[in-house]
Amino acid sequence: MSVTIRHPALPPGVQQEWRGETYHGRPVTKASSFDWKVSFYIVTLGIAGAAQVIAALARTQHGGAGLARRARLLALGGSIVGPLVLIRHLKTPRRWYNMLRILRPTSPMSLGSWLLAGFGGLSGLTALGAVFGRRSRLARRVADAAQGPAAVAGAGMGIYTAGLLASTSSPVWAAAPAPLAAQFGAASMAGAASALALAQRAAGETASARRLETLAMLATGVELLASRATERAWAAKGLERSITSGAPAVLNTLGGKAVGVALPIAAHGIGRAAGGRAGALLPELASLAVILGGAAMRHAVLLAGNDSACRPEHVFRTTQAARPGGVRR
Amino acid sequence: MDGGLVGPAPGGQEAELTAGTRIEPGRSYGFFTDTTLCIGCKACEVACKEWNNLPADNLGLTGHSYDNTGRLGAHTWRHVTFLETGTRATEMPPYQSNWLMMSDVCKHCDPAPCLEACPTGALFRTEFDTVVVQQDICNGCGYCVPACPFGVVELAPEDGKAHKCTLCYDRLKGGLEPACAKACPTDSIQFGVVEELVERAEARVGTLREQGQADAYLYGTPGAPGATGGLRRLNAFFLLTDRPERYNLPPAPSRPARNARPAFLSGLATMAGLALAAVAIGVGRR
Amino acid sequence: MPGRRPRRTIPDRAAHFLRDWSVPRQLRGLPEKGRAAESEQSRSLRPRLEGADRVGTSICPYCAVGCAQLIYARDGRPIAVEGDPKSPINQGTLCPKGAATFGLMVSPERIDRCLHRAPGATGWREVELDWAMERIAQLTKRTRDESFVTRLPDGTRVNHTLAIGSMGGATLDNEENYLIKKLFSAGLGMVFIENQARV
Amino acid sequence: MPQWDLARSDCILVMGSNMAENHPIAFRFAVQAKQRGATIIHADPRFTRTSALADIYAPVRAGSDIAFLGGLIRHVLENDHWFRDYALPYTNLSAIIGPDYKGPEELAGYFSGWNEEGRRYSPESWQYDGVVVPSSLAEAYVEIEGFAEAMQRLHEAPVPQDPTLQHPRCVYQVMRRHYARYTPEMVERVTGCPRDVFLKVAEALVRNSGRERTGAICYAVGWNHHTKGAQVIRAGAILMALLGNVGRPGGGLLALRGHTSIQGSTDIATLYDLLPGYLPQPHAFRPHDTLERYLEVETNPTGWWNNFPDYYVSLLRAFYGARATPANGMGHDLLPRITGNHSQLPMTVAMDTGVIKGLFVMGQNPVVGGSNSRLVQRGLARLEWLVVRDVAETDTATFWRDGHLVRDGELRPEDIQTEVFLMPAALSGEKAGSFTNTHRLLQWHEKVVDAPGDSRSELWFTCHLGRRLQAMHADSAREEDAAIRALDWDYPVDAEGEPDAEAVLREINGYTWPERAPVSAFKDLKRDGSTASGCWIYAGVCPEPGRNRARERKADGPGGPGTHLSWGYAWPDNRRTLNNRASADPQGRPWSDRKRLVWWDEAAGRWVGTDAVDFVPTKRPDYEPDWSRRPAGMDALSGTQPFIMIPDGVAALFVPSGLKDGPLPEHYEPTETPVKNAFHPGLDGSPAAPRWVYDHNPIAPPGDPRFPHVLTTFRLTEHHSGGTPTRIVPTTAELQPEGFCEIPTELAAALGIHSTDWVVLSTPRGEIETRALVTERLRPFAVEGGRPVHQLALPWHYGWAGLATGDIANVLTAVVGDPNTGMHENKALACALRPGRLARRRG
Repeated sequence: MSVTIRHPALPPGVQQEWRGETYHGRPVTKASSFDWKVSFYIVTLGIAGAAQVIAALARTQHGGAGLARRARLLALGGSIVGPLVLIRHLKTPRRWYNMLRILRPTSPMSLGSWLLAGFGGLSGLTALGAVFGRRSRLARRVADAAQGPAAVAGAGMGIYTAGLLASTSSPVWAAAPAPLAAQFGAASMAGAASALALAQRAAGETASARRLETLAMLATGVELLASRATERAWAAKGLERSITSGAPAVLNTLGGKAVGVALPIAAHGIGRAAGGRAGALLPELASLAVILGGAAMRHAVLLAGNDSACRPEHVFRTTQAARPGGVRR
Repeated sequence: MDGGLVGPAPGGQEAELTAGTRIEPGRSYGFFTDTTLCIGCKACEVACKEWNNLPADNLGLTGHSYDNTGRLGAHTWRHVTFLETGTRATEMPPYQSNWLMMSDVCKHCDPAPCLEACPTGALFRTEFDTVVVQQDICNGCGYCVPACPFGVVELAPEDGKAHKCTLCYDRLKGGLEPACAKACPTDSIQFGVVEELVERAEARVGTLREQGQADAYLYGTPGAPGATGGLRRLNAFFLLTDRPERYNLPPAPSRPARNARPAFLSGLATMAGLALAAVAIGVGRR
Repeated sequence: MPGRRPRRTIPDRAAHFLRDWSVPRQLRGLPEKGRAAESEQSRSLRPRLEGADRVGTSICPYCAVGCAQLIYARDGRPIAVEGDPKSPINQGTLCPKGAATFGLMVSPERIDRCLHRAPGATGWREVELDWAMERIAQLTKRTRDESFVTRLPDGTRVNHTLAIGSMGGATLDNEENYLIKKLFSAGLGMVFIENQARV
Repeated sequence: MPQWDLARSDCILVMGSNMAENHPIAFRFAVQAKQRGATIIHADPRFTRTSALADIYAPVRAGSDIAFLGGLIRHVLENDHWFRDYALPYTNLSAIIGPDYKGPEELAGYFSGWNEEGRRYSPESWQYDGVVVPSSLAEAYVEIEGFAEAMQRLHEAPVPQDPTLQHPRCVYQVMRRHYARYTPEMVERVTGCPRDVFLKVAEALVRNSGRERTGAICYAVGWNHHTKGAQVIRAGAILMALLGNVGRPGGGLLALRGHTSIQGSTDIATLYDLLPGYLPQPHAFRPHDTLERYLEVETNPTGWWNNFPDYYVSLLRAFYGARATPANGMGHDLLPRITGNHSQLPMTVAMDTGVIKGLFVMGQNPVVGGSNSRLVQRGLARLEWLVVRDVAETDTATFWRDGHLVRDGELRPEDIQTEVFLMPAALSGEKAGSFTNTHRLLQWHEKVVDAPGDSRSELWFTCHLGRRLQAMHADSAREEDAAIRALDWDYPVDAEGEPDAEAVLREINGYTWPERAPVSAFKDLKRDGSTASGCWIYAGVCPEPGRNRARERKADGPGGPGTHLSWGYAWPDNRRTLNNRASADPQGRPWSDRKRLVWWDEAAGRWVGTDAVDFVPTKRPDYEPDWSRRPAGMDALSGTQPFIMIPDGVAALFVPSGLKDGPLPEHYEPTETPVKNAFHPGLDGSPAAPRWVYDHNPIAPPGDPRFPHVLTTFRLTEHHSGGTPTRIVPTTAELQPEGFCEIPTELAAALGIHSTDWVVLSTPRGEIETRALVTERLRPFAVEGGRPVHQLALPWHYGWAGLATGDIANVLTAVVGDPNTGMHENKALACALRPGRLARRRG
């Protein structure tokens, strides 16, 4: 692959076309230290965030109290477990609180930290409604007042992690910010819907569960479309090796696509056709698959990004011409 | 202190003697690394490590020409690249050629992707317009590492914090030239006020082209390769004579933070759409 | 890297966090990328040269170019070695070896006790300096006494011993070379005296 | 020339040196010269970091330097490019050589005077017509019948010369005949340097010669370390003299030496054949038996060396103080006599053969740095005792534990009966004293901190060892102990017993006897015993009480003049550029405004300028000796003879005395070489080169097919010599962490070798294993009808001690040397290469 520098110009004497040379094959950029803990956080908080959106919808619907309660508890659970795991990923975890030392608008991680703080707090408030709502009017009111903001924050939680990864110099992460965020958001929604579908089934609210399963499948479809766009962008930039080899390939294809998309479609299809005993188990299997598949997809993206950062040819391919955009001070 | 044999005149700054510049808060300081003057001696690497008390990486013999420190990282804040590009030549352009050597360093970008990524404010812009990781703040989140388009920042395993060149922040506070630039035997590394350095560097390119080194160009000054994609300029910039990739530099890096907006917008739209769909499906109804 | 500080208590940390918190400074309008983010350590930072209680001029111990150095010390220990900006030779600069002079002075590989290896021994034994000096003087005398020749059989004066040699000098001071030559040659009659000038 | 003066050069040829790597700060001035428009040339077997900064890189096969330089000399002479106004008066081009001289062009590679039996030359036929000229080196005496009397003719008349240069035996014509063979074609054939590249080098040097321009050569041990090292340097000096560069700003030869005080340890020689100040150590087999006889044969009749007795007697006074009396020849009778070559190479053999039983090693690492390292290690294992003084465990100090003999299973530590002491030493900031740098500049370093623990300076060690030994011999009446008892050894010490280094420097400087008042310069030294001086050339460094000029630290400002006369102290007499009378034309005027340094000021009646004048300050340019009065010393030199240390006052292009291998540089192949000598079929190596061939030092014959490659050794900027002071420092050790061998790509491809692969190199002395570094920076040389000769290159810093380790390159090298200097030949030898590792390696 050869690309010519268009902007800005090199002196005429210098070879104008990049012919794939690297510096002894050494990496240009550095991979992040992000590992499964970060993926776990992305998945967990994605589910928790989308759960608040669903909770908000449920609160507006008659008969949605049970779903809302479960969604609020799920959100609270996620916003407790996720950050605990995330703090373990810090290399100096005892300074976790410095995440709130400053508000840095250019840093998706800083924004995310404040968002998480807000979301966690709001989820705590909405959880008041879930736990004490039946006994305490105050708790109910507080929870309901918090629900709107919690849903907005939740939507943010569901997608900001894609922005976080995209705002780096890892070629794979940075290749397609918009599709990647759509992918992550849809996966968050699919995950939350699936998780709540399982909960609703366990609580015996099968009709609600079915609607959630429908939402999950719709979201999965969106995720599939978005992932096509992302993968096309990778291929267009010559980055596909990071996702078509090694662990990311397995996770993306086997996990993200087979388990995350094909399996649920099949399970729902068979389940709805078969009915009966399978009719109960197969949707549960499908929901589980959606959650796991979404997790696998995001871990695949995470690992592919780390892999890509270590490939000098990826970095050079994606920096032959500057992307348009104004200077920001 | 002993006698009058040492140190600058009272009230003076050593940097005036060694770099011909006074160091004052409020101005922008940086490095102009002129590879045509570089002899690949690695004095910068050693001076940096001795001053900053950095441990050896001990990568062993790499076989990559004379580069055995490999890369910039948590313990290596100056790194000299070596690439043999035409060492069978006999007549050569003036100054360094045919065996490319460049003392790489943190670019102290403006704006700085690592700084823009840092969620704690550990990374900040000093009164000298340099970019520093404050070790009493950093919590090792590691986000600055993939943010950097040049692979400069790294987490140190032993203390769990991000490290990189500080442009000798402590020395600047005391009117001392950064250790690498002070040591550099051939003044390949020049320290000073960025605007003055840029002027000097542009004049140098002109001189070199006149003297027969037609391939000289700047990397990292406004409008040049390296200062691209939202990076206005690199406060540590370079004079090169071959394609940037030969020095392991991306020819047209971009400021990664500008990916956030399209991602957020697209993500939120997706969430909103799915929420609407959920309403349509009737999620929440019993 | 700076040494790890003692572990702090939670109230300590909270107080420190609040003192160093950037958000209020941000709200006051200080730039979020600059002053608002500045930490306590940054505010009090100074170069360690300023902590030196003694500075001396030195000359680089590696090659013969003769670069002038400044050695900064505190409490009797070196804290930094830098090029002397006033030298017309190096003008403050140093090569990679010269820049490592501080590292040489404080090298973890340096020895600070006399080591003695007895004939046939498989390891070192630490010995007192005075013991080593006396033993070396005795051995020197013994070997010299056994081997000294005043005149050759034909009467030619030689005044020498061929049985003791000395190597080294090019890394040493002029004054040291002078005493070595004076003692070994003019005093003891050694002729196998050489340094790195030929190698 | 002072290093900083290089910035004023218009053309710099770096040859026999990898200057940018091994003297980066000196190279700083080459870069400054480049910025002022100079041309930088690097001639070397390897494309190095120096080559990368050069304008022209001339590849030269290792060991062929004289062929290259001889070609340049021929180019300058045949094309009449020499600087006539300079070279005719200031060199011996016009001197007439005696009728018996014949050169190698006539005698199949030999000069006249060859004695096959003794394998040495007699220099009788090399003399000027009718005059025996003593050497200007340490040893004035040469073995010529009636030498002392024959040289007295120098008092009577100028040396015979023909200023028209028509005389067939004048040096000019002799040199033209000699170098006629060194055509560009021959240069290409022998050195492998393409003819056009060679000619570009020649043109650049010629272009930068004359009144307005000067050129310089920077060299290092790449020139010395050959069996003809001294002659390589002579060839460079001849070239510089012909081009009129010597003694002028930005011109001449700069020797880049490798250790911080290697110049000082040559001046104050811890060398077997020299006393301090380049006075010859008395020799048992020369007419040195009495003081009178010694002075008679070693004192040159003319030139500055005529003052020799002042310096020698003053040295004896410094050594023996009150015990130097007329009865013992002022101590001359006490000094040891040398009986042969006692330099490092024969020393290595003398250890192995059991002659040497005890050894002091101070700040040196001969196991790594000595030729034929296995032989060195055998020798160490045969010693009764070994004292190593250094800052860390060196390879030399641990030979009995980690050495090759133990590694290879030849000996166990238990079998080695050497008693070893390893004593911690002090570094420069931990003791006070002076170093003399490569351009003769004495610079003082202060004691800033205490050395750790029991670490002590060599000053302390030597002083206290001397005190103990004097005490042991205090009551001895034996004749053999007279010298140790006579030694003047009363140095003041401080509370920790550390001697006062400045007191020692004051003795080196010299003082009156017995008042001990400092002498201000060597002109004050006397031969009557009324002065003492430990090293006459250093006289003036402590010219008055309380003043130590080595401590002075006042450099010139940007306004100049840039000779920095108040920064340190340059011997002799603070002169920064030697022979600087030559910076003015014969009439005493600067050659040009651009190149002024010293000149004759008629009004003042003296030489003036920006440097201290290296000439008799008041001698007029038009002064001519009055031969009717048998002038001696400086009186016998005219006002246009700037080379005052040479008996006839002019640069000796042709050297009548002082060299053991010929009066003119001639190309010979290294002792071990895959390439036959194209100049002299049947005579490959230098015939006069000494070699110590025996079981433990075998030598391969020239062209030995078992050793088809040229091997050269080199140093890296990241390491220092024997390696100790960089291999023990983490920050330098990691930069070049392991030994390696540079292999040209073509040879590597043929043998299937890739970078970092293990390879084994072998010579008749042994084998080593190391890693490959495959590179295009080494190129095959097509010599002798196109057969490619490959060169391999090994950095020799490594050993087993410290943080950066590797096998010892010097296991491969041989104990063979230069006849003049005794230096080894480690820059060019023959070797074999194979991929893989050594089989014998244990564990």
